[in-house]
Amino acid sequence: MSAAPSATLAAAPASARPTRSRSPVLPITIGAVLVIAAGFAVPAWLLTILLFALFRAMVVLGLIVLLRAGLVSFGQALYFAVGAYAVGFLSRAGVNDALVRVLAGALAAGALGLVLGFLLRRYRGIFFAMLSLAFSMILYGLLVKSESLGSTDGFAIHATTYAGYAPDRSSERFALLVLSSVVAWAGAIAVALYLRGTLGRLAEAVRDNEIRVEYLGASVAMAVHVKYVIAATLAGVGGALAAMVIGHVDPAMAYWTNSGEFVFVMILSGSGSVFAPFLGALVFELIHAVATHYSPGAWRIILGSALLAAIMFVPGGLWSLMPKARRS
Amino acid sequence: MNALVPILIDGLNYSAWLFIVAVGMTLIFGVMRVLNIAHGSLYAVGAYVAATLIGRWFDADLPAFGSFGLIFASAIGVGLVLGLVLEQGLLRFLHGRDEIAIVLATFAVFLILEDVVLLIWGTDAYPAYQPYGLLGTSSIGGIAFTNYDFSLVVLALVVGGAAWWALNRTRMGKLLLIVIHDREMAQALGINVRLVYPATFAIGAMLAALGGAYSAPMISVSPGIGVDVIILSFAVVVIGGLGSIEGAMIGAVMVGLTRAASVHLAPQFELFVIYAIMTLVLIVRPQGLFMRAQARKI
Amino acid sequence: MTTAPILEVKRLEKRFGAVVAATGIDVEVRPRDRIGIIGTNGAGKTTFVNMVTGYLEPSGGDIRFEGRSVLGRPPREVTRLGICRSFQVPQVFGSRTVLENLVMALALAEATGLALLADPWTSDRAERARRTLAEYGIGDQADREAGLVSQGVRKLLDIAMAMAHRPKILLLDEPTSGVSQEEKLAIMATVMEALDREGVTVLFVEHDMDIVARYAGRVLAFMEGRIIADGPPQDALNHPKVLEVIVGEGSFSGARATQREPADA
Amino acid sequence: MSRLSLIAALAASVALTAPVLAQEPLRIGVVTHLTGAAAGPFGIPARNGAELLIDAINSGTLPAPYATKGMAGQQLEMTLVDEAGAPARIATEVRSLIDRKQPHAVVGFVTTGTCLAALPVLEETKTLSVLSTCGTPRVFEDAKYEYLFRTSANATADGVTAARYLLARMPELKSYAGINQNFAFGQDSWRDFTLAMQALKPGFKATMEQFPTLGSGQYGAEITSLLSNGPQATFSSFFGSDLEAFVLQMAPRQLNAKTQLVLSTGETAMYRLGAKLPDGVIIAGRGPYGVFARPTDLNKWFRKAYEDRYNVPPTYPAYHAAQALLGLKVAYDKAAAAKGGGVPSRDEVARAFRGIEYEAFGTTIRMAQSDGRQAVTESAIGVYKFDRSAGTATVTDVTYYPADCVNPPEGAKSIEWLQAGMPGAKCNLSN
Repeated sequence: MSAAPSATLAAAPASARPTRSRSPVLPITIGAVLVIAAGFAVPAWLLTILLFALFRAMVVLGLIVLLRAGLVSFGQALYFAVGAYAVGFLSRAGVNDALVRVLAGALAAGALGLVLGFLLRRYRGIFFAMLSLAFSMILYGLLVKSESLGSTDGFAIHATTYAGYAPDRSSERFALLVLSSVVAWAGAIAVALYLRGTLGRLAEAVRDNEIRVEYLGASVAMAVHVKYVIAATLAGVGGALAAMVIGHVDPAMAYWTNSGEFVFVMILSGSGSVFAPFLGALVFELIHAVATHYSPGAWRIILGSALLAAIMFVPGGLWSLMPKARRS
Repeated sequence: MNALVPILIDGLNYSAWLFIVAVGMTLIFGVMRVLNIAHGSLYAVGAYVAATLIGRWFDADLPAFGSFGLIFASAIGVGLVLGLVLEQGLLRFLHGRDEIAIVLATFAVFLILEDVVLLIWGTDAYPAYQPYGLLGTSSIGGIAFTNYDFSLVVLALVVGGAAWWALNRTRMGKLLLIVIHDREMAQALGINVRLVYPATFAIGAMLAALGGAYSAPMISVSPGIGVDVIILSFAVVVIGGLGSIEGAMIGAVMVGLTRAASVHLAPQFELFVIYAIMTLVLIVRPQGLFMRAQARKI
Repeated sequence: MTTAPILEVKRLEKRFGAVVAATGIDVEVRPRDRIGIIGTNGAGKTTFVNMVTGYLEPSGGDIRFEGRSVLGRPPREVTRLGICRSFQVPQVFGSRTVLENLVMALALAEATGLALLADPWTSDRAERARRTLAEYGIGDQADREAGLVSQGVRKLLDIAMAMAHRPKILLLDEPTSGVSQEEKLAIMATVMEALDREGVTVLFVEHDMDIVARYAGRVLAFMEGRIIADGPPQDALNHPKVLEVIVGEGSFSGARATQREPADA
Repeated sequence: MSRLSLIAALAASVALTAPVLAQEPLRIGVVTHLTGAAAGPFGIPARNGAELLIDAINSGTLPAPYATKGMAGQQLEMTLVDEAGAPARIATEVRSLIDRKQPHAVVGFVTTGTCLAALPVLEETKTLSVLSTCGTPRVFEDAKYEYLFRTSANATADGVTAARYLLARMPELKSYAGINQNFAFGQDSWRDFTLAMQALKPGFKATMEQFPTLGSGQYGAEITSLLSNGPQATFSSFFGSDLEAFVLQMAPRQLNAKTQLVLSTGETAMYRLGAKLPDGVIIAGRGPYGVFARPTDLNKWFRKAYEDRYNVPPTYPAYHAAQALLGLKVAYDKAAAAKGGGVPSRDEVARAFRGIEYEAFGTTIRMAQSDGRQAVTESAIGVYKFDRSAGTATVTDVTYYPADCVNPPEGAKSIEWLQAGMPGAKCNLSN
């Protein structure tokens, strides 16, 4: 009866069950500390990959919140770009503080998500995907048309400061890693707690049976809307981090292929845990680095093959391969 | 000269091109529920094969009009080979998986084919301009129009008419219509999906390749030509209603006319037109223009 | 019959294009009524249930609950007012266990606003859910996935979930369809006993006239979108039209009823 | 199971490629389009130009005065990076190049979006960089750089050149229009051209501007619109396959007979289009390169070496890349000479690079702007003519504009300079 569009993808393994779930705070904190510690040890190129994986994972974290409800957005680049351009506008106004930038990215994207959510919450399946794509392409068109924002060239972002402290060039990357890790830590905990709550678990209920949800006195539209805003906010945070890490914003951030990459990482990750996007994003960046390094003229063959292999052989995403998740 | 006439002419020419490019995508979605992102790659491969063959043809000084045969031959060849390879080699194994996984699989195919095209044909553009000039020009209101562009309209009508005839007047087509409209009924009737799917995908792939092959003489075939085609086809197909041939036709005409009007009257909006229409249509009719909303039984 | 009606339906109408699914429906329901709704397929029974619970918007007429009109309210608001329902095809969360289904239902009934962010899985709630499942006789199925248990278990779970809101009125849409003849009576016995404890007003759509006769204190007979009989079972079931059209078909429908699903929308 | 071993293996395979701190050759990163639509017209010629020059420098086969082997005596080792893709992505590729290879210099960049995105990375990592093309004036107008040089002129010069030439040939011009791709380069080119037109003829505004989507390939409606609007001249900065498609679609419809076409990067497509590009179209090529290059010994050597190796004549991106590497060699050799031999440091090379003037393959490069980091060169423009008897693409009526005629003076911002009517421009035409 309920043709859940993404049933197999979203089938959450044991960790999503409401059985005695332990607090997510400790493992996530350990994860964040490990990432920061890695920042001391790894070479510069790996640090870059970690930074990219972290901001990408924030967007994908939002996507799995949607995916739990059976929804896949092909337009998450919209909020990613909004978050990035929010940092861009702040940078132009001379505001370079990390916290302000992250909050601005989150707020701008979240606010837009709140508005568009009133429309998108009525859609499901492929129509949800396509309408979100249409909105992202409209933003892309607007940015391309904006000569004052540098059109397709975009513009540069000033270096980030931390409550008045401006790291020198040698520690600038590491400071960004600490920032990204702390933000990711907060985001992952928030999402983990949300997914444990009634509203969060409603996601699977919505995917399974919207009518029953309504007849239990809950609003499907509201549940979807909340998820949409969460996903938008996280994408905005990811975009804000990206703007700071890359030091530049441009309209390609809103282009549909960018959305496609986020969904790619989501498929690669699986939705079983809030850790999954981080693992998936890291693997994606590594594959990408290896592919562009060994065959700069044909790296998409490698990337595409990796994606195909993931879809064919690891339908639950990489996380489903982790020893702990395999119990179910 | 009144702006209306050129808008209509340009709009219909562009609509015809859009329809040819998009109709294969809607057919495949209607029958197989596969939103094929690799559609753009099939378009590109069709264009490259046609451009290569046309180049050789004219180098060998063969009769000029024969090049039109090459266009159709390339489309059929590319569609058959790639269509069957993709369906039998990949999509067959993804039956029953959710829509998004399949969309992503075709996205992967798109990524791979983009580079395969690059490895085979390199980065240089391939011109195949000769057929474009063969048909001459017509003057309307003192403005010259290329007859090749008008031939697109004829081709679109032929493709649309053939699709209509095949779906409504042949046994196989009627079976496809049943599959499109009522999958459970189709299964109950025991329609052989193992036959229907490869055939549909091959035909859809041929149509994509035909779009590319027929465009090759108008454009300079170069890397990346398939990317925009994907998004244009999406828009046309979503506007018309996924899986509806007549919807794709209406969608193409809407987008084509609006784009032409924008180019003539308000060029600064050209980039937005298609997404604006898509958004408006989806807001007003979430299922697209030609799809019936499906009521849920409880 | 001096108490004020809990539910009043006046001149209710529903048209789908040219098809008239309901017309001129007038019903007054009193607290603790036990009303059986009978009629052939397509007579308008489920349409009636759907309109009362907000799933379908009537084309005309009014529905008043405790004196207030509930027209235009979506199902979730109607539910929160105290009108709940079960489904002909049980609506459960197939990928969750039976216990989780009920815990979720309880959490949604009990939490509002920010409390929705809290974990629904409290030991108190789990305890109550297990107890309820035991009362419904499906305690042993608690940890099985709801998509995999038998239709009978799903039917009971569906009703248990509808009861999570402690409704004042419960509408049961064919509570016994799709289950074996032996299970039917067991289900009705379990359900009616539970409902009696709670003092809920019940309307149930039913094809099996034995069950109607046994459990209904009043019968509404539908035909072609109209109510053709309304009264105590012995009167309504012996109404000539009812005898001819509904009972004639229904009294032997045990075997056939199981095949009838999915029935009219 | 060791699922993590996959990640470990991937990580290890990347790690293995990190350099074992080789001291011998100078590592040069070359960034250009190897894939995508810009590869054919720009990226590949640029790669060829770079490759050719690096080999010639290594073997010491450049003509005098550059016939010494290597840069400051050091051999060169080239690493290619693909410039195709989203700017943010390229910024990462460049960072990973720097992290892994620690190149002594990064040379290249064709498109403005990618180059602007990569600049913060290059500067942050203190990488000596030479932009070969990337023509936007924003590079040095928006920010200050220590280790960045650009050896080709600002794209502003192209708009000024086209406007001056067009008005010189058609002094009575009554109307003009533009068709440019809807992205930064197209918008900037059109803005520069219209501002220059208005500087030369105050109040002379375009009658129409078309901005088709980049890569759209279908220009039927735009051509109709130009035909019915009927401007006497039409400016376009189209390039690559879009330019070829536009020419193929407009030629049968005789657009070129109704309006004087000005193709500001037409030079890149002239050999490929051949007879398909109608005679009489005004074309330019971002400076005196390719067919416009001055017939010096250096140019003759470059043309011959390029044609021998790649079987096509070099276009301006090849010249741009070659002269960027040549500038780097001049700076290295100068810095080495200044310290009396040995390999100069990055800071010494950067100091030596500033303000140099050197003879390159197309013309003389003068690092005269932005504190000696930005080149000014003369510019060139002419009328296309396909020589049917010889079967070769040629230009006639070529005009060279001195650098000070088409470039803003040191310190002036290009848009402000154009809006002010190009004050201080010195035009003593030579041919």
